[in-house]
Amino acid sequence: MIGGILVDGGLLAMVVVVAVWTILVRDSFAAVIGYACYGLLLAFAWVRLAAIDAALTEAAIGGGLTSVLLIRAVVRLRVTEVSAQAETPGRLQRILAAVLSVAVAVALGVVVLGLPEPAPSLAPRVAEHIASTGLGNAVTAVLLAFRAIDTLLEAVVLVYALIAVWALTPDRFWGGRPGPKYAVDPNGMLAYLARLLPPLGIVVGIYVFWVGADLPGGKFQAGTLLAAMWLLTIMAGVTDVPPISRRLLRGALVAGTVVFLAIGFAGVPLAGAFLAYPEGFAKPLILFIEAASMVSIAVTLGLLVVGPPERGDAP
Amino acid sequence: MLLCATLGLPLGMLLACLWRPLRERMMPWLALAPLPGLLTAFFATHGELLMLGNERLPLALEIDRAGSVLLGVASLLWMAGGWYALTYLVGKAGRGNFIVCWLMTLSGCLGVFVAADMAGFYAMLALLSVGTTGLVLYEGSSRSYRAGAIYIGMALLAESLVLVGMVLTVLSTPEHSLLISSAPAAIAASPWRDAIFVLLIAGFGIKAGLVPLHFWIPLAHGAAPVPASALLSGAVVKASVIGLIRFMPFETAPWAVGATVAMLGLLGALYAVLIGITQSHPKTVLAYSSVSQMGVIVAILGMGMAANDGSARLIAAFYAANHVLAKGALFMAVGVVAATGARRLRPIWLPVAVIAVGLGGLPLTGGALTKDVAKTLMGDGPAGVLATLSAIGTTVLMLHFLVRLKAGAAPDDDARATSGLLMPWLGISVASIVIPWALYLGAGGYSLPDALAPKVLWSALWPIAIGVLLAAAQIRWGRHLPTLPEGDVVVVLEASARGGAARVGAIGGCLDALLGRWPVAAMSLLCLVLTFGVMIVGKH
Amino acid sequence: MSVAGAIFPAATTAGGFLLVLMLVLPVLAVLATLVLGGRHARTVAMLALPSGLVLAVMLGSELVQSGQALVYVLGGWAPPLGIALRADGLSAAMLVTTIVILLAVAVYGDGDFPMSAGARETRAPFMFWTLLLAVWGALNAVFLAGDLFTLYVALELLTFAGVPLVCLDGRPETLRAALRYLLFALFGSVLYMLGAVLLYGTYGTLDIALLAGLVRPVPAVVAAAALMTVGLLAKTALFPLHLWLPPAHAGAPAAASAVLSALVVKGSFFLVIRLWLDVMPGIITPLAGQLLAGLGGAAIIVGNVVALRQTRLKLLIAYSTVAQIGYLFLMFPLAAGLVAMNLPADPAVTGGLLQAISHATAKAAMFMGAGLIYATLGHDRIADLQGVGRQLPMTLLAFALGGISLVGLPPSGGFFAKWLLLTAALLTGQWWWVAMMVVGGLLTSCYVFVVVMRALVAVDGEKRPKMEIPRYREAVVLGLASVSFLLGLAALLPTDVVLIGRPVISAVGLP
Amino acid sequence: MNALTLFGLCGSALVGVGLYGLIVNPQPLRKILAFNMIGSGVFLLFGVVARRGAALGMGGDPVPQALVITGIVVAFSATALAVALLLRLHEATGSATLGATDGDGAPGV
Repeated sequence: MIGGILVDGGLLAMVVVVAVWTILVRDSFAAVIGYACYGLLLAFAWVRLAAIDAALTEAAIGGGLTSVLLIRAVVRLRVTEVSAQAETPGRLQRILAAVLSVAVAVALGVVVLGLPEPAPSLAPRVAEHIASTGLGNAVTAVLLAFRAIDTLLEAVVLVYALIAVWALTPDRFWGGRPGPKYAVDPNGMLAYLARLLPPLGIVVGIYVFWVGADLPGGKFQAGTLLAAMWLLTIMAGVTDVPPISRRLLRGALVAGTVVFLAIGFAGVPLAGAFLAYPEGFAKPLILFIEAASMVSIAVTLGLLVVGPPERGDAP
Repeated sequence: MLLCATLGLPLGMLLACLWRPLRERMMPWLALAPLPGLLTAFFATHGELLMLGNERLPLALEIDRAGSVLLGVASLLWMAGGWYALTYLVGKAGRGNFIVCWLMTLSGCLGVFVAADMAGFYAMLALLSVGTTGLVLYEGSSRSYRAGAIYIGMALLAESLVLVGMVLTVLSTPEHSLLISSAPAAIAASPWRDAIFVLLIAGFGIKAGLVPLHFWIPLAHGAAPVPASALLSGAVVKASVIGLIRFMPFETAPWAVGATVAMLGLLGALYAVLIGITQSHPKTVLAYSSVSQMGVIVAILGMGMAANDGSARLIAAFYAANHVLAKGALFMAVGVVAATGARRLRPIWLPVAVIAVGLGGLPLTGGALTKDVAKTLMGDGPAGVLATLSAIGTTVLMLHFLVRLKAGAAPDDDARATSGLLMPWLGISVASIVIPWALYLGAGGYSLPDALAPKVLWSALWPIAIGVLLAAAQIRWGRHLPTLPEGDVVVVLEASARGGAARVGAIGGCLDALLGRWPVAAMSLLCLVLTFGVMIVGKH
Repeated sequence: MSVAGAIFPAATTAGGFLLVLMLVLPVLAVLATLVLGGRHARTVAMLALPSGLVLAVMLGSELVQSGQALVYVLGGWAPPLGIALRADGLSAAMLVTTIVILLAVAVYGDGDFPMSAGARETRAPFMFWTLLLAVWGALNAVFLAGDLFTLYVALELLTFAGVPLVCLDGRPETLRAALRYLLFALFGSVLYMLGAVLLYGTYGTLDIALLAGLVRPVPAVVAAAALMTVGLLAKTALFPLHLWLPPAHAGAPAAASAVLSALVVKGSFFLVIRLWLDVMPGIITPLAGQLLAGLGGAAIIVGNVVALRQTRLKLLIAYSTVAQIGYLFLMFPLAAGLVAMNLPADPAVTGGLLQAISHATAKAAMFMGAGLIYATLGHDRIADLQGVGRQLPMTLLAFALGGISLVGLPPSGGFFAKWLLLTAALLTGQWWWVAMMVVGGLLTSCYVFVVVMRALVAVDGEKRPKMEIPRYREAVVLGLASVSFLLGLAALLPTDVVLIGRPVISAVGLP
Repeated sequence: MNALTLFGLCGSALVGVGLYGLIVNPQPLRKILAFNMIGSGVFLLFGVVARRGAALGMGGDPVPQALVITGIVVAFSATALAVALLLRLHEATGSATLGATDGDGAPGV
């Protein structure tokens, strides 16, 4: 027990220290690297909270993809660093900001410590109803059955975000390919990895997705993994991003949501409600939705990372 | 039916104006738009409520005696004005705008006389203000721009006060009734009685041009084209009179309220005369005379409240009706004279003089009749003295007007006003002499000997005589009078308002720029979080 | 104190499926534009929006007939485990308003973002149509969701649809405005999320109706209320958190500005209503209500004063939005005051909602009108608007009618909103808000007057317009302004229809 | 003092640290980073809430865990959009700041 607390305490202290350093360090590149470490540490924290699903997501998306995104950006923004730093607020403002932030954090800490005992929980209700979904992983059951509308809207969020990113395309590149063309030494390390890892990644991804029904894992984690593999091949120059005007690409983007909606509507006559699953068919239908969503999520996440088109549609 | 048409015809014509071809052909018909109003005044049954809305919003129309007196004369003036405008505006640009604003003002003006619910009444008041603004702005000069801006500002301020007063009134009625007929009793018994008095009297007072909130009248009535200023000074300002007549609880009002209102009105009436004789433009002189006359009308209402005498309603309406016609005729005369050469002026000048001095109470004119009737309320106390003083002042002012009018004759000595200007003017002039008599004898229930009693004649005559003497003195030595700017106090107010506005604007701009900075905005956000948190915790 | 839990039926009601359709239709339309490609985006929108209007009207009439809120329990899983969609009078009114304004913007935008059949997909038109549908989908989710977390997702949808609208034409300064907007909105949403976490930690549910029956003033709930409220205020751009609004709304293309100013800020405002009137009426103190309305009052003064200083028409309209947002928040202390006096909160709630709707319609019309003026003159400098009255009479009339609604003259929606709010303020003795409304109306009239006057000044000779404006575009602007101008007459409809809002609006949780 | 207390305090601290960064760091990229940090702090608190609700053999209340997953994805989408916007701004103007006082962006069509 004491040991556990010590481990947790050490871990969390590191998290906070890295966080403070990340915010305070002058150089933005260092800050981004700090953030990547922070994400990784945080994933461990999630493991310690016995939330493996969240840990996987945090590691894959919060730590992984976000860091890739930020690193790409910070490299491009290097040239603006000096002029931007000149706008740092004066000492008085910094002190005031610190006082306010500390006040909010302290108040929050007090409030969190005062949360009621025994804690309210929906775990019993989930346990009561999970059997009817045929799933073993309670988190998946919540995401795909009990609160399916959240998950549906979340898929829509990804689509919206991608549309918004694409809206930033310079007019002349509309319909073109996102991101720069990566030309990497075909015999280099990255290209080697890009050929070696993806098959492995895809297998792991599909595994994560498959077990997600019963064990920690699922479409987000798997989709992120696939997206990462895809990005790897892109950055290594092994594959190129398709032009955003391609019909197949757009089809892949919406496939998950469309399948989700279709099964949702099928539930109206078959199971009596939108987003309800017919008795006994819940698990296969959920797996089907997850499979379609996984593809869409992988494509969307990947495209979100590479950003709006920056060149024409010529390969 | 007639009630509906009173409002429906002008509004319908207004709607028709949305279509350009109809709008261009609307001008000749303007004179007919008030016809249903006139018929209503004569034939509609008093006190019959015509409901148009539902329980939540009981839009209703009704006409009472005071209302029908004012509606009748206003309709008459609107008809004459429409006719007059037809000729006056020949060849001038922007007639479409004029027609639209004319119809808006007309609808609003007649509407306030027949509206029986507060929402409708307020809507008509607002329509009237917006239309009037358009009429004031019609000439498009910087003078009219300034006048229009000040007018709409004051009008909206007045309406806001009236609105708040009306909401309080509604809340004071047992079933939150919107009907105006339930207002007086509700106000008298309201827990917010004093607030309602202040709000409604201030609001309607602004609309009536009560000194010191009168300054917009000389500006607006001076800037509008002649037919419009005739209507504004004659008919439109009477909206405030009907407002006070309908809302004020004459029978139960406290003495102090009535006395204050009366004193304000009478002192204002004298003040306006004093400023008016320093003015040179005949329309501005007339506008100041309107301020003065409106002061007297408000004073009549005030005395009625002080004496808890409900007959003040009709007396004020009678006084106002005379003013509607007389002032309309005088304003139109300004346009007629401006189109007439000095040599042909005499036949026109004479009736003008009669009507002008009639306002001061020349025996046998409407002015004398109204003053005679008003005397029953004014009494012989301070109010009576002030009223007599104001009659003397009005005589002086009107004689000053006649002098200024002559100076405004057409440069061409042989010019002759067209019949399109002459006829409506003549019609209203005749009406302004005949109708007061008809009302006095018919509706008022007085008899001819009442009016012709030597005592009455004498009491009307001596103030006029003094006025003539004073006017002669003014003509002799009047050059030493200072020339005051149009709108007198407005100059001071404008300067301080400008300074204040600049300062407030600068502060607002700085504040906005400060909050536009990210750290400031973000920190104010956190401050708000903490403040809200503390405030909510604070109580529990 | 609140009885919302009892008012909202716990199971799916008749007509509940309409809620699902309202939620899903725009989403499907967005997906369809994405797949079918730019050339069909306009077609999809022109099919989806009118059907949306039909659905919204059906939903409204269903609501009137049943006289109670519509509920759909998704997947058959009742809250707290599952999620329910709910529509009361507030939702229905906002759903209808949204679709009407979007239809008008669609017709108007057709001129700015034409799509010729067979041509290659181009960015701006494709994005315009897609984002229009996207905003619709997000707003519908905001109006229908019955769960605070679902509402968080819906709010993010709204932000993601709104941000690209700001920089639709890709000019650098609009990119900067969009970034400011996005970052500040994210700041707001993370605070909202934090509040939701605390609520869940206290009660184990985020369902609005269930929470309404549970909330007590314990520290966590108080903190949640403060965090969520301020987070939403940041997204609504209530003074002093309005830094992002003027550049964003003034910089966007006119059709986008109309959507942003009329609708997008109303999404988060709607959630403030939900939170204060449905979820937490029992713990909000009078002082907090006064503070919220105090911010609104400051917004009215500062927004209007700064609007008067603007030299560009679109910035003036944007600052007017800052001020008008302030008006919306006056309803909270008034509603609280009425409840404290054991009176129905109807006047305050209806007044606030009417204010929101009439501002939405008026402001959309004004922004679109400003767009037409810009297109005709090639600029929108207020000092040089002479001749607009001659060239664009319908547009100027629309601007004036919209202005009249903002000022609050009868028979506009703004007038009746003001009447109701004044009633509430006077009944509860909060005369300072009466003064605020009066002063605000006068300030508003100043800039409306200045613009209309300037535009009415005739110019010598015929100015050549930079671009001929098709009549239908002027007509749609005028139509929308007329809706706002005549909205007050809604009170004249036969009783049963008038009561559309009444029972449902009074059923929003205030006893 | 138990472990969950530490997690709760850590989450609160992360929110505070992130808030400070969001206010003070002038570079938009750092603001985006700070936003993510606040977000992760909030999620961590949600994790605490989930863990407190452990029951019936479940390591935690699965509902908040699911919400955290959704939240992380939404936060990522927001980050991606913000970064794309920032890069586009940089490309178009050469600068990458929010501008201290340029509240008056020139209005568009």
